[in-house]
Parts: sequence; structure tokens; C-alpha cells
Amino acid sequence: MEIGLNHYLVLSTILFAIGLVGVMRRKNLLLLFFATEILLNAVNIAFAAISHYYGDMTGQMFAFFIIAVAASEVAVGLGLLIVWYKRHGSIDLDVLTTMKG
Amino acid sequence: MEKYLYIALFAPLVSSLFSLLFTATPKKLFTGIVASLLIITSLISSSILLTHILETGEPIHVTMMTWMQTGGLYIPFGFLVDQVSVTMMMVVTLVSSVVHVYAIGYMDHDKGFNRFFAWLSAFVFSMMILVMSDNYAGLFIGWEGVGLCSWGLIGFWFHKESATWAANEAFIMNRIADLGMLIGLFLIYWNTGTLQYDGAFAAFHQLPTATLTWIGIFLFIGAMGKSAQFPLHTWLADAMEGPTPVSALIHAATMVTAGVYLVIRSHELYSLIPHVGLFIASLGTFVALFAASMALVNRDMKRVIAYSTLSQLGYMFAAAGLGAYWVALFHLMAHAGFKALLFLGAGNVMHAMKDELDPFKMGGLKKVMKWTWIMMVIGSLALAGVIPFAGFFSKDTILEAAYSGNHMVIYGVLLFTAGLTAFYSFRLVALIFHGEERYKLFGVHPHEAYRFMLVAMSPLLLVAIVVGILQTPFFDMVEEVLNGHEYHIEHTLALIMLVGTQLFVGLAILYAYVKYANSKIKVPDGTSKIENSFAYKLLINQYYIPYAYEEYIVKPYRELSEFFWQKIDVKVVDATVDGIASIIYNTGEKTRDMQSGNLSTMLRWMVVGLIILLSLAVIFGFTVKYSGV
Amino acid sequence: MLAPVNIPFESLNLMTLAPMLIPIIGALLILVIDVVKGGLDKSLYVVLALLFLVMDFFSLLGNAGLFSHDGTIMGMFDVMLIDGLALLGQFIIVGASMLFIPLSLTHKRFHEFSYPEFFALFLFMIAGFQFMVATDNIILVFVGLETSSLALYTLIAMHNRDKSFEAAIKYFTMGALAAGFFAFGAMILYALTGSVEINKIALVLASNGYSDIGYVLVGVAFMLAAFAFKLSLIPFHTWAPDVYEGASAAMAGYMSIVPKIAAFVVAMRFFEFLIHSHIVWLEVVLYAFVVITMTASNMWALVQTDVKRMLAYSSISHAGFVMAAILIGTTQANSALFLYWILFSFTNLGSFSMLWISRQKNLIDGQSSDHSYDKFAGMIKTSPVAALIMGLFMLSLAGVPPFALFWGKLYMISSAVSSGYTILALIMALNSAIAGYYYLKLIVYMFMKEPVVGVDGEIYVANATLALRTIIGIAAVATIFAFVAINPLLEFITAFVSKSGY
Amino acid sequence: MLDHILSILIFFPALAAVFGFMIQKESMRTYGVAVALIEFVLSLVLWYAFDNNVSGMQFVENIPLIPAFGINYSLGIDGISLFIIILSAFFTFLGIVSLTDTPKVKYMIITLLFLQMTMAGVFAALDAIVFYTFWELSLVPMLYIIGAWGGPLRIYASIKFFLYTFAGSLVMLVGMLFMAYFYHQAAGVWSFSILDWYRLVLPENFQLWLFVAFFIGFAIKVPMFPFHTWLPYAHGQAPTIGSVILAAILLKMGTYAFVRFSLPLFPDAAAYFMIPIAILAVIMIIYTSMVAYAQKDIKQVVAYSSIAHMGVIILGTFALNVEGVSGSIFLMLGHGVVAGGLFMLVGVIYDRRHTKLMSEFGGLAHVMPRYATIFGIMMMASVGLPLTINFVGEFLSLLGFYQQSHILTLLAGTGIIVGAIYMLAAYKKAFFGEVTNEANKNLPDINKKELFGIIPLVIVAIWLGVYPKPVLGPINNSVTSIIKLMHAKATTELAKERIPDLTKPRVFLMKKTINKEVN
Repeated sequence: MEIGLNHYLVLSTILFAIGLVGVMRRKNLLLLFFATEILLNAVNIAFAAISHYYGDMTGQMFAFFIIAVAASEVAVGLGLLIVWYKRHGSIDLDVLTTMKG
Repeated sequence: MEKYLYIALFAPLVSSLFSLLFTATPKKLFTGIVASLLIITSLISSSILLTHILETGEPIHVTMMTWMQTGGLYIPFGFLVDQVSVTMMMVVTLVSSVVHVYAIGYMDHDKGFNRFFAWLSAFVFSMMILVMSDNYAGLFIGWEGVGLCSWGLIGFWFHKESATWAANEAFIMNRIADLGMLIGLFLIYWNTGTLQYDGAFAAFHQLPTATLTWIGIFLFIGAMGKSAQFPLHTWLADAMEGPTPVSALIHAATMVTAGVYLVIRSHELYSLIPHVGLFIASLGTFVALFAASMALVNRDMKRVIAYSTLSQLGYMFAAAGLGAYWVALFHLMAHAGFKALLFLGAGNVMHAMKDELDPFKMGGLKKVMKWTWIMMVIGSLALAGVIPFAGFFSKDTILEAAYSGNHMVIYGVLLFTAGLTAFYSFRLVALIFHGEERYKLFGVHPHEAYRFMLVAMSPLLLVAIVVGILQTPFFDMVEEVLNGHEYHIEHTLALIMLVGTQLFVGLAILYAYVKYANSKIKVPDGTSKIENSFAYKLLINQYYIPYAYEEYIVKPYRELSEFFWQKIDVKVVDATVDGIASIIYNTGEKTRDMQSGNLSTMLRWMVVGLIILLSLAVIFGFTVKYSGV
Repeated sequence: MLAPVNIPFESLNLMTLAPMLIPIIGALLILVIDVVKGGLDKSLYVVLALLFLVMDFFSLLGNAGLFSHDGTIMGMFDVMLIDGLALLGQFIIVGASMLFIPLSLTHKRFHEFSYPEFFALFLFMIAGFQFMVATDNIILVFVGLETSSLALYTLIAMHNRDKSFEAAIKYFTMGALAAGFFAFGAMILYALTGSVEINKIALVLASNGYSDIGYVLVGVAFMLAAFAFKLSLIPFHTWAPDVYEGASAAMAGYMSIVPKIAAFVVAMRFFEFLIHSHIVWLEVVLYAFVVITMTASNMWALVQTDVKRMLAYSSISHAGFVMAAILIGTTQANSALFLYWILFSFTNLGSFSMLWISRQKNLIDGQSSDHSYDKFAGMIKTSPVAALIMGLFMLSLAGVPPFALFWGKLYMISSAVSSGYTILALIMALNSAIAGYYYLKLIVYMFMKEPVVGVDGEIYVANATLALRTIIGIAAVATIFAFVAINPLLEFITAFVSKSGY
Repeated sequence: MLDHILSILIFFPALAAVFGFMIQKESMRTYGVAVALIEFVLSLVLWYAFDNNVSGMQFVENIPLIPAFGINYSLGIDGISLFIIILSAFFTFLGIVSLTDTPKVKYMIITLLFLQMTMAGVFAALDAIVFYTFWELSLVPMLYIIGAWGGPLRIYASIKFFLYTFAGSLVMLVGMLFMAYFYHQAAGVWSFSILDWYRLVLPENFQLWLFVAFFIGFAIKVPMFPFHTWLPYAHGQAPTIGSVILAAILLKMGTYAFVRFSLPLFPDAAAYFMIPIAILAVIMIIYTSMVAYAQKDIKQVVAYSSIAHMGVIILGTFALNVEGVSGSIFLMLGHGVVAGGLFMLVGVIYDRRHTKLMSEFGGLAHVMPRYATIFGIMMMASVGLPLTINFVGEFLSLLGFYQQSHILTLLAGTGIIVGAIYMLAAYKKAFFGEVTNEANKNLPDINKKELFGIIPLVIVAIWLGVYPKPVLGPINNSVTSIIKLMHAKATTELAKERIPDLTKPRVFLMKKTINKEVN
């Protein structure tokens, strides 16, 4: 069986769905960040595949930018997470509920 | 002559305003004197106008200034003195002059002396506007004005609950009728384009009968209220709560006859619609009998006279309805004289008896109040229609008019009522002035009224005695305006009728004396057989009509008002508004939990939103794909 | 080997990049200064930042002059785009930022302003926003979006309270998810059209007659979700109230204006061609967004007990209101969007600033939050001028004429009316009435209630300095006398918008 | 100066109010009286300079404000608006003069002056947006007056007042925007000028919808049944001065707007909706009169009576003939004077006893005879006795509508009965009978300051009842031109039939005495 564009796209979609489920289900902040990374990387796969399919570099450029953005996101995210952990000793989402209504 | 017109009209206004200045101050005798003098000035001016009319026959018509003008409507303050209005002016100014002077004595000890004269003169002014106006709108001003003054005067002793209640009743009942009148005015305006008498009368001839009928009916509704015709009659008896001079002036001589005046003034209308006229006559006849019946048993001196007034108004309407306008006007004039006389006499009695009204508690007053007795007797004779007093001429002519118009039922009823009238008039006289001196049981020491009060009453006495002989000159004067004709019944028949009527009346008087002028009369205590009879109860309770009004109109109105407020306005209309607001607020309150503050939930909301968008996209995509577009 | 690339320097059109470069240079300069000599007073950085913003503004003016002369300009390999939308967006972004920066000169010391990084990040963020609006390229939009967002998360967190961190984390996490949406949506569109430039995407889609409408819509749905997050449309709004509450009042006011206008400009670029192609789905969905966002957030604003949180919900509602312009899609509507937003930025920044000057270091006894309604009770008695100004802002927000926001509402509703959206116009109008209640509630507290015992007028201006007073004064004057400026503004905006083809 | 007298009238009080912040508290009342007096004199100057023979707009000012969107600052008055402006200045003056010892009197006077600005603005505006601006702006000072000086429920009442009217007028705003849009479609340019709009003939179905949109805004303001429930609360809670201005002027904005907008812009719709609106008006008259009768609080009686009178005004307006419309405008003035006076009078007793419940009183005529007399006069004016100001208006309004419907006029006419019932009942409860309540035994009679506020109203109420011509004349001119315009613009048969054609000579069967003395 030859691996075509559709397979990549399906894989990407599946990964994205997994990411979404992770975002919804995870209660641990760190794992939540992982899930968002999965989302972005799912998109990266698709971009790379489509770029190849069209023979156009734009998609890959986009993918690179996404990687860069993801990296900075991790930096900021982890920074926030560490501060929070220092103050509260927990990275459970259910603690983050002082504001509501 | 215009000068006198304005003097006649505005002297009462000046008088009223002058007295008004002192309303809040203690009694000042000069307000009464000045007011009386001004009213007498008005009387003199009116007399001058009367002479002028008699001499020249030329009506005086002036337009003072514009009142309202917009669109096609033009209403001036215009005044017309013609044969009819000058008659009314004379009646009004004469009676009011008498009453003013009389009241100086009658209101002697009253705190509201000054206020009384302010109101009384204001009334005269309104009445003058009413009769002198040359258009319906001006008439309406006076119409409402006298209603207002009547309210103020009935409720003059405003500390009394019954007085203020009666005042409000009178005002409101009059307003009901005024609405009818107002509608009549609207009809006249939209059909003729004017409210001036001359313009409207001329135009009436070209209007369809149906329209004229409506106009006639609505105007008459107005007249019914002011003249207290059934079913708007209850206020008149209650209006006796006012000071007696007021009853004499307003509720006997002038205001209540305004309705009759309206019909007479609009005779050009009513002569075009005789079927309405017949209805008016029938209603008048009915009221004549109906009111007389209530007067038979009543134990309140003033109320008896009030019912008698009502009954006589019925006579006037009967005459006016039958087209005998001049007769109606004549009876109006005569009636004003003797009825005012009776009331003022009753006032004397009240004064003497310390405001006692029940004639059963009097008796034998003849000895102490000789002059009053004489006046009351003459007044009663005139009322009863005994020859040669005023009432005979006027009332007899009404009967003749009914007879010659072949309205036998009306004739019969009116004749019968004449008997009743004689009976209740002399029942009163007998109870008050004859028989045992029952008042002694109550420790009252009656005395005759002030001399000047008696003198003041004398013009009325004169009217009651002599006005009858003026019938023919009066006819000559007004026939030009009222297109009337004298009633000539075959001589012998007339003679038979005359004798028969007089006999009937005489018997009634005799019966009254026999029954009530004896020493066996006791103050009724509710145990006698007659007092427990059905007829008596019916009559003493005024056919239960006030009761029915209270029970079936006033109470439901009050309850409905309460219901509208508490249930509809607060619980439905306002609650709906607040309900909408609180629905919005509560929706916010209930759904704010969506913002749980939990990051997981927030993320899920985002995903849910995305999924909704995606599902819609897919649905829409399929729809487009398979709809063949 | 690669052939040498020969690109004439002029064709780069460097001045298209100038407005973004200026704040970046400024940010770098601030960082350098800090490295060279630390511990300098914040006022230096404030002035520096302001200076660079002013320069930025002038460069924008220069570009605006070019644009009005030559029309749309492309630059930097056709990545940069200077058109009316870009310019208007940037004017608002830079203008609002200029108003915001002096707000850091508070009377009380606050943690974040003592770091020069705050100002550097701030300038980076502005550059990011400018990139977002001044391009047609989805990649650059994405990069701009993320640059600004990441800077913003940090700025919020720097307020250094528990709530600020919570807010930053929430905002960040949801932002990451939204970034995923954006990327996925972009990917689908790229897959369908082979392009990442909006006008090319539009061309390709139009040329094949939207044959794969289902896929297009899926892509659009993802993009829409991402924008909805940024614009805080329900149900993607949940971050907004918490973040506004957690951030400092000044920052909250800033957030209600600048990020949103950037997102609006991009949304306008992205959705207008779809709206004009009469994609019913989009119309329905946008309609629903507009109505639900306006109405629901109004309802939630009604029940708030904290003024700042109320203003947060009110900002959501205003965003929903303005979203209607995207739905309507006429020139008038798009002009109305900018007009509205300019007026809104003065008023809203003003009202948040009023909260900002009343900010205490610590909560007053018996207060549950920084800006509860109770705190403002009887303000007219203790501090009448402040109360009047606050009342003025509230009336303007409620849309009472002749104050600023009324004219925006007027023009916006008019654009709905002119395009046949009668029901929408009515809903917009009635929502203003609902909104009236919560603005009024504050007025009622300020003017009609008795002061809370133990509160003196000082607390309402605890934070006031000349700078803050000036900013509030400018906002108040602009709010009152807006009617003078409406005509030139309107002509200017309409010219720019219509010249850009929107 | 006369060229800009309207602007001066509008902005002078506002400017004075701003300066008022600098005035010392003790001197504030004098300052307020002076400013209000100047304003009132200015309004009289306006009247003096007004040309009675011109039926169109006078003192027109026109400054472009937002020409790109067709919004101009344009002012002008005709016979319809002239007198309401004078009345508003008059009431502001009297209100400030008769202000009792109000707390925070400085703020009160500043607020009143702002209110005067908005009132003058509403009635002088010839541009829909300018009109709308002042219309909405007038809510704010009133909100503050009720909310800051009101009774125990003042906050509820003030918010209800504000939001209810605010919501209604937003719907109206949408209507205005539609109107401008249609004008744009027809003429190619934007315009919010009312006079421009007058020249626009709309298809009937558009008219109907727009009419409804405007109607909602106006009806809530008037207030018409069933949108009236804010009014009893507002009056019940407002301080005396608030009620006076509210009843005398603010309510008139709604009815004035009907004449200014609804009739000339939508003649077909006005004819179409005439009967339903008249039915509402009749309900207003009878129903609210009955509700008034059930009230226990004398101020609420007057409040509900206002609604009933507004019903008559509406009825007259929708008579669509000169008589009715002139009458309704005259009744606006009349009701302003009378209801304003009655509220002032209620305030007099409230100041003494701090209660308005009629059960607390009784027999006041004994202890306060002057007060009772004046109250009586105003009450009689309120029930529409001839030779008082209200009669002229009521008579003409009902007369006008009689041309359109007999039965509805008859029903509306019952207003003179039910009106008398609640008024007399209230008067009886409060003034007649013996003084039973110990607290009332030694009440001082109405004092000089209060008399100074009320006597002018009594004088006006009687003067204009006896000689309405100086006012009715200009009104008649302007109304005639509006009716002509309406007839010319009417497209449907119904409207042509219901709106009289004044270009043809009026056809009556007889025209002998009419117009004999016209000039």
C-alpha cells in the first residue's frame, strides 16, 4: 500500500483529535501543555505533507514557524507553570478556580 | 343698551370676586351687603333690558371677544338678549337678589359667611352666562359653571360627610349629563359647522331627521342631568344638604330649570323632531307623577319641596316636549317665584327650629311665625294651582296644551299629579303650622325670622300672587321667538275642566288638612300600620333607586377600580414589565455558572464551540452537495 | 548551488516594515539600556516607549499619506500589505498604546513596572499586533498573533498576584488551543488552495466555484474558532472575565481594545470575501455569534458584583456588537467598525483608568474584590469630579447621546438597517437597553447611595498622578466632544476602507 | 442675537449649570433663580419676536455637524413647539423659586438647569439626531433627581424610568435610521433633517412599520397604556420638583413627538392606526381614571390622572384634523400647567406632614383655607371645567376626534365623568370633613414662597382658559400646515378620507356667522 497525502492528513486529523481529547481531559497542567503541543505538531505533519504534494515550500515554512512558536509557547508556559507551582505546590487545574461567575 | 347687558352680566362676577377676597377671613357683613347690591344692580340692568325688549322687540346681540378659534371652529364670547333670555335673566336676577338679601340674615352666624357670598354670586354669574350666551359653547360654560357652584354650595358645610357626599354626587351626575350635552355640541358642530344659535338653527332645517334626532337626544340628556330628570334625579333631593337659600336659588328657581331653558332655547331643533319632543313630554309627565309620589310621604321638609320641584320640572318638560315652549317658560318663571318662596319659608322654619327638618316634630308654628305661615300658604296655593295664584295659570295652560294636542294619557297623569301636588303641599303646611305644638317636646323655642328677611321675600310673594295675570303680555312678548300659539279650548269644555280641576285640587287640600292638621298627629316611630306598608316603604326609600345606585353602580365601580389597580395594573401590566426584566436578570444569574472558573471547563467550552461550528459546516456542506446546486 | 538571489532593494518597500521595526528597535534599546545600567526609574522607560510609539505613529502617518496617494502598497516579497485596513488598525493600536503607557506612572508602586522588560515586551507586543494587521499572509498573521499573545501573557503575569498568574495560565492555555485551531484551519485552506495568502485563497476558491464547500467550511470553522477566541465571542469567551479580573485595570482596559482591533482587522480580511460570496453558513453562524455574544454577555454583566468584571463582560458585549460589522460586510459597516472602536477605545480605556486610579495595594476591609460596586457607593459626596467622570464614561458606554459611543452605535445600527438586517438592528438596539442597566447600576451606586462607612474620597484617587489624570482628562474630553470629531473621522475612515476595497 | 436665540435658550442654562459648580452653596438658590429667570425672559423674547402669521419654522439655525452622515445641528420652532419651550422655561423658573429646603440644593439646581437645556433642545430640534440626543439626555438629570432626592423606592423607580424609556427610544432610533436610509435611497444623500423627511412620501407598508417603531418610543414616554407603569413609581418616589417637571414637560415630549414625527411623516399609517390608538387612548382615560380612584396616596391620584389626560391628548392628536390636533397641543400646555400645579400643591402638604396618604388628612379646608381654595381651583382645572385651560384642550381634542368616531369619543368623553369622580373623591378625603388627625390641627397655611410658585400657574390656567387665542392662534397656523402636508402626502384612500383636505373650502351646510369676526 502506498502512503498518499490522505494518509498523512488522516494521521494529522487523528493526532489533532487526540490532542483535543487531551486538552479536554487532562487535569495536570503539564500534561495539558503536552496536549497543545500535540495539536500543533499534528498540523505540522499535514503542512509538510501538503507542501510536498503541491511542491510548494510555503507549507514547510509555515511548519517551521509553528515549531518556533511552539517552542516559545513552551518557554512561556513552563515559566508560568513554575511560578504557580512555587506558590501553590500544585499544578492541578482544579486549584485554578479563584475567579468565576 | 349693550352697557346694561355687560353690567347685568358682570356685576355678579365682580360681586363674587369681591367676596372671594375675604373668604379666608372672619365674617364681614359688608361682603353680604356689597354682594347683594351688585346683584340688585344686575337685576336693575336686566329690567332695563326687559323694558327695551318690550318696547322695541329688538334683541340685543353682542360679541365680546373670541374664545376659541381653530380649524373651522369659531366660538366667541357672544351674548344675546332676546325675549326668552331676558325672561330668564329676570328670573335669575330677581330670585338671586332676594336670596342674597335673605342670606345676609340666614347665614348670620355662619363662619363661612364671606365664602358663601363668593359662591352664590359666582353662581349667578354662571347662570347669567348660561342664559345670555349666543352659542352652545357659551351655554356650556355656564352649564358647567353652575354645576361647580352647586357643588361648592351643596358642600358648603364641608365638615358634614353627608353634605360633601351630596355635593360630589350632584357634580358627578351632572357631569354624566354634561357628556351627553358635549356630544350634542360635537354633533351640531360637525353637521352645521358652527355652535352659534342662529347659524345652527338655520342649518338644522337642511339636516336629515336622523341626525337631528341624535342631536335632540344628546342635548336632552344634558338637560336631564341639570334638571334632575329620571334616572338622574337622585342628586336633587340629596342636594338639600346645602344651606336653604341655596336650595331656593339653585335647586328650585334657576339651575334646575336650565335644562328646560336648553330645550326652549333649542325649540327650532325640537320642533323639527316632534317624536323626540313626545318622548321628552312623556318622561316629564312620568317624572311629575313619580316625584310627586315620593313627596307624599317624605318626612324631610326640604326634600318634600325638592320632590315638588322635580315634579314641577316634569310639568315644564311635558309642556316643552309638546311644543308649548312658551308655556314651559311661563311655568318656569312662575315656579321660580313660588318655589323660591316656599324654600325661603322653609328656611325660616328651620332657623326657628334649630335646623330641624322633620315636620312631624313641629306643628302649630302658625302662632309664632305668622308671616312665614302666610307666605308658605300662598306659595303652596300657587304651587297647587289654585285660582288665581301663579301656578294656576301656568299649570292649567300645560294641561290645556296636553289636552288640545290629544295627549290624553299625559293630560290625565298631569291632572292627577296636580291633585297630589295640592295634597303634599298642604300636608306640609298642615304639619308645620297647624295642629299640636309638638316641637315643645324637643325643647325648641321658635321665633320669627328677621324682619328684613321677610321683606326680602316679599317680591317673591308678589310673583306668586300676580304673575298669572301677566300670561297674555308674556305670550305677546315671546311668541315672536318661540312661534307659540295660545291654546283655545271650546269655552264650555274649558269651563268644565277649570271647575273640575279646581274642585279636585280643593278636595286634595281639604283632605290634607283633615288628615294632618289635627291634634292626633304624633311623631311617627315606625310602628304604625301605614309605615310598614309596602307602598310607604317604597316611597320613603325613593323606590329604592338610591339604594340600587349605591349597590349596583357605586360599589361595583369602587370594587372594579380596586381590582384594576391591585390586580390588573400591579399584578398584570407592571408585573409583565418587571417580569421581562427579571427574566433577563435571572437568565444571567442561572447561566453564570457556565463561567465555572475551571480551566478544563473553559477548554471544553471552546471545543464544544468548535464542534458545533464543524457540525454546522458539515451539515451545510452536505446540504449544498445533495441539493443539486 | 543556489543561484544568487537578486532582488532590487526598492522592491522591498522597506517603509512597509518601518512601523513594526520602530517598536522592535525601541524594545531592544530598552533591553540594552537595562544591561548597561540597571535600576533606572520606570519613568525613563515610559518616556522611551512613548517616544518610540510617537515615531511609530508618524511612520504610520507617512504610510497613510502614501496610501491615500497611491493606493494599496505591497512590500517585503509581497508579505507586507499597507492598505486602509492595515493603517486604521495600526492607528488604533498605536494610539491606544500611547494612551496606555502613561498609566504605568502610578502613585503607588506596582511590581511589573519596575522591570524594564515590561516595556520591552510591551513594544514587542505592539509590533506583533502591527504585523497581524499589516499583512495578507496567514503565516505572518500567525506569527504576529503569537508574538503579541505570548508577550501579553507575560505582561499579565507580571502583575504578580495570585489572580494574575491564574489569569495568565488560563489565557495562555486557551490561547495555545486557539493557536492549534488557527494552524489547523490554515492547513485545511492551504490544502484546498495551495496558498496562504488571503486574496489568493479567495481567488482560487472563487475560480473553482467553491466546489469543495464542505471542506472550505471546515477550514473556515477552525479559523472562526480561533478568531472567536481572540474576539471573545461566546462560547470562546470564557477567558475574558477571568483575565480582565486578574490583570491590572489598566491592562484590562488595554486588552479590551488593542488585541481585539487586530483580530477584527484580520477577521475582516478573512471573512469579507466569504460573506460577499454569500456563504449562508457563515452568515448564519456569524449572526448567531453576534446575537448570542451580545445578549448573553449582557445578561452576565447584569449579575456581576465587581465593576471590573462587569466591564469585562461589557467589553465582550461590545465586541459582539461590533462583530455585526463583519456579518454585514458593507463599506458602511466596516467603517462603522473602526469608528466604533476608536470611540470605544477612549471611553473604555477611560473607564478602566478610573478603576486603575482607585486601585489599592491591599483590599479595604469588608471588600471582596478590588472594585466591588460597594466601594463606589456615595462617591459623588466624597469625590464629585471623579464620580462625574466615571458617570460620563458609563453613559457613553451605554450609548447615551451625545457621548462618544453613541455615534458608533448609531452608525453601526445604521449600517445594519441599510443592509436589510432589521431584526439584527433591533436586537442591537435592545441590547443597548439591557446594557443600560449595569452601567446605570454603577451610576446609582455612585450618585444615589450613601457612602460606605469609613471610606473617604481619597481611595478613589489613591493612585492618581498627573499622568493618569491627563489620560483620563483626554478620554473624558474625547468622550464628551466626540461629536465634533465624528465627521472628519468618518470621512477619513470611509475613504480608507473603501479605497481598500472593503 | 435673535438669529441664535434658540441656541442661547438651549445652552445658556447648561453653561450656567457648569459655572454653578463654582458657586457657594448658600448663594446657589439666588443664582438658580436668576438664571432661570433670564431663561424665562429669553423664552418670552422668543414669543415676542415670533411671527404669528408664519406657519412654518422660525429662528432656524443650521450648522453641519456630521455632513457625511447627514446630521446637522438644526433648530427651529413653529407654533407647536414655541409654547412648550416657554412652558419649560416657566416651570424651571417656578420650580427653582419654590424649591423647599432640599438637601444638596446646589446639585439640585445644577441638575435642573441641565434638564432645562435638554427640554429646550428637544422641542427646538429640527434634526432627528439632535432631537434624539436631547431626548435621551433628558433622562439623565431626571434619573438623578428621582434617584437622589426621592422616596424609599427611589432607586427602583429611577432605574425603571430610565431603562423603560431608554429601551423604547432605542427602538425609535432604529426607526429614525430607517427613515434616514429611505431618504438616502430616495434622494441620494443622507439626511436626518425632519424638514427633509417631511418631503418624503413612503409606501404604506414602510410607513406602518416605521410608525410602529416610532410609536414604541413615544408611547413609553407619553406614557400610553400598557406602557405606563413606570410613571406611578416615578411620580410616587420623585421629589416635588421632579414630579412637577416630569408631568409638566417631560411627558409632553412623547405627545409632541407624535405631532412632529408620526403625523407628518406617516400620514397613511397614522390614519391606519387611528382607531387602535384611539382605543388605547380610551383605555388610558377610563382605566387609569378608575385606578386613580382606587389610590390611597394623593400624589398617585395626580400621577394616574396625568395618564388619563395624556389619553385625551393622544386622542386629539389622532383626530388628524385641525381642531383635534390644535386641541391636543393646547391640552399639552394645559395639562402641563395644571398637573404641574397639582404636584406642587401636593408638595406643599408633603413638606408639612411628610406623608401623602389621604387617610392621614381630612378637614384640611378648616386649617388651610387658602391652600384648599387653590387646590380646588387647580382640581377644577384638572377635571376640565370651562374657562380653565384644560377645558379648551379637552373640548377641542374630543371635538376633533368626534369627526372620526362617534362611539370612541363618547367613551373617551366619559373621562369627564370618571375624572371628576377620582378628583372629587380625593379632594373630599383630604380637605372635607372634620379634622380628625391631631397632627393636622395646627398646620400652617400655604406660605408666601409657595404661593409665589403656584399663583402664576393659577393665573395662567384661568387666563388661557378664558382667552386662549394668543396661544391657539399660532398653534392653529402650524397645525393647519401640518394637516395640509399630511393630506397632500397621503396615498391611501383611508388616509385621504380621514385627513381633511384643507385646500378646498370647508363644506358645511351653513356658513353664516362663522369667521365673521375672525380678524
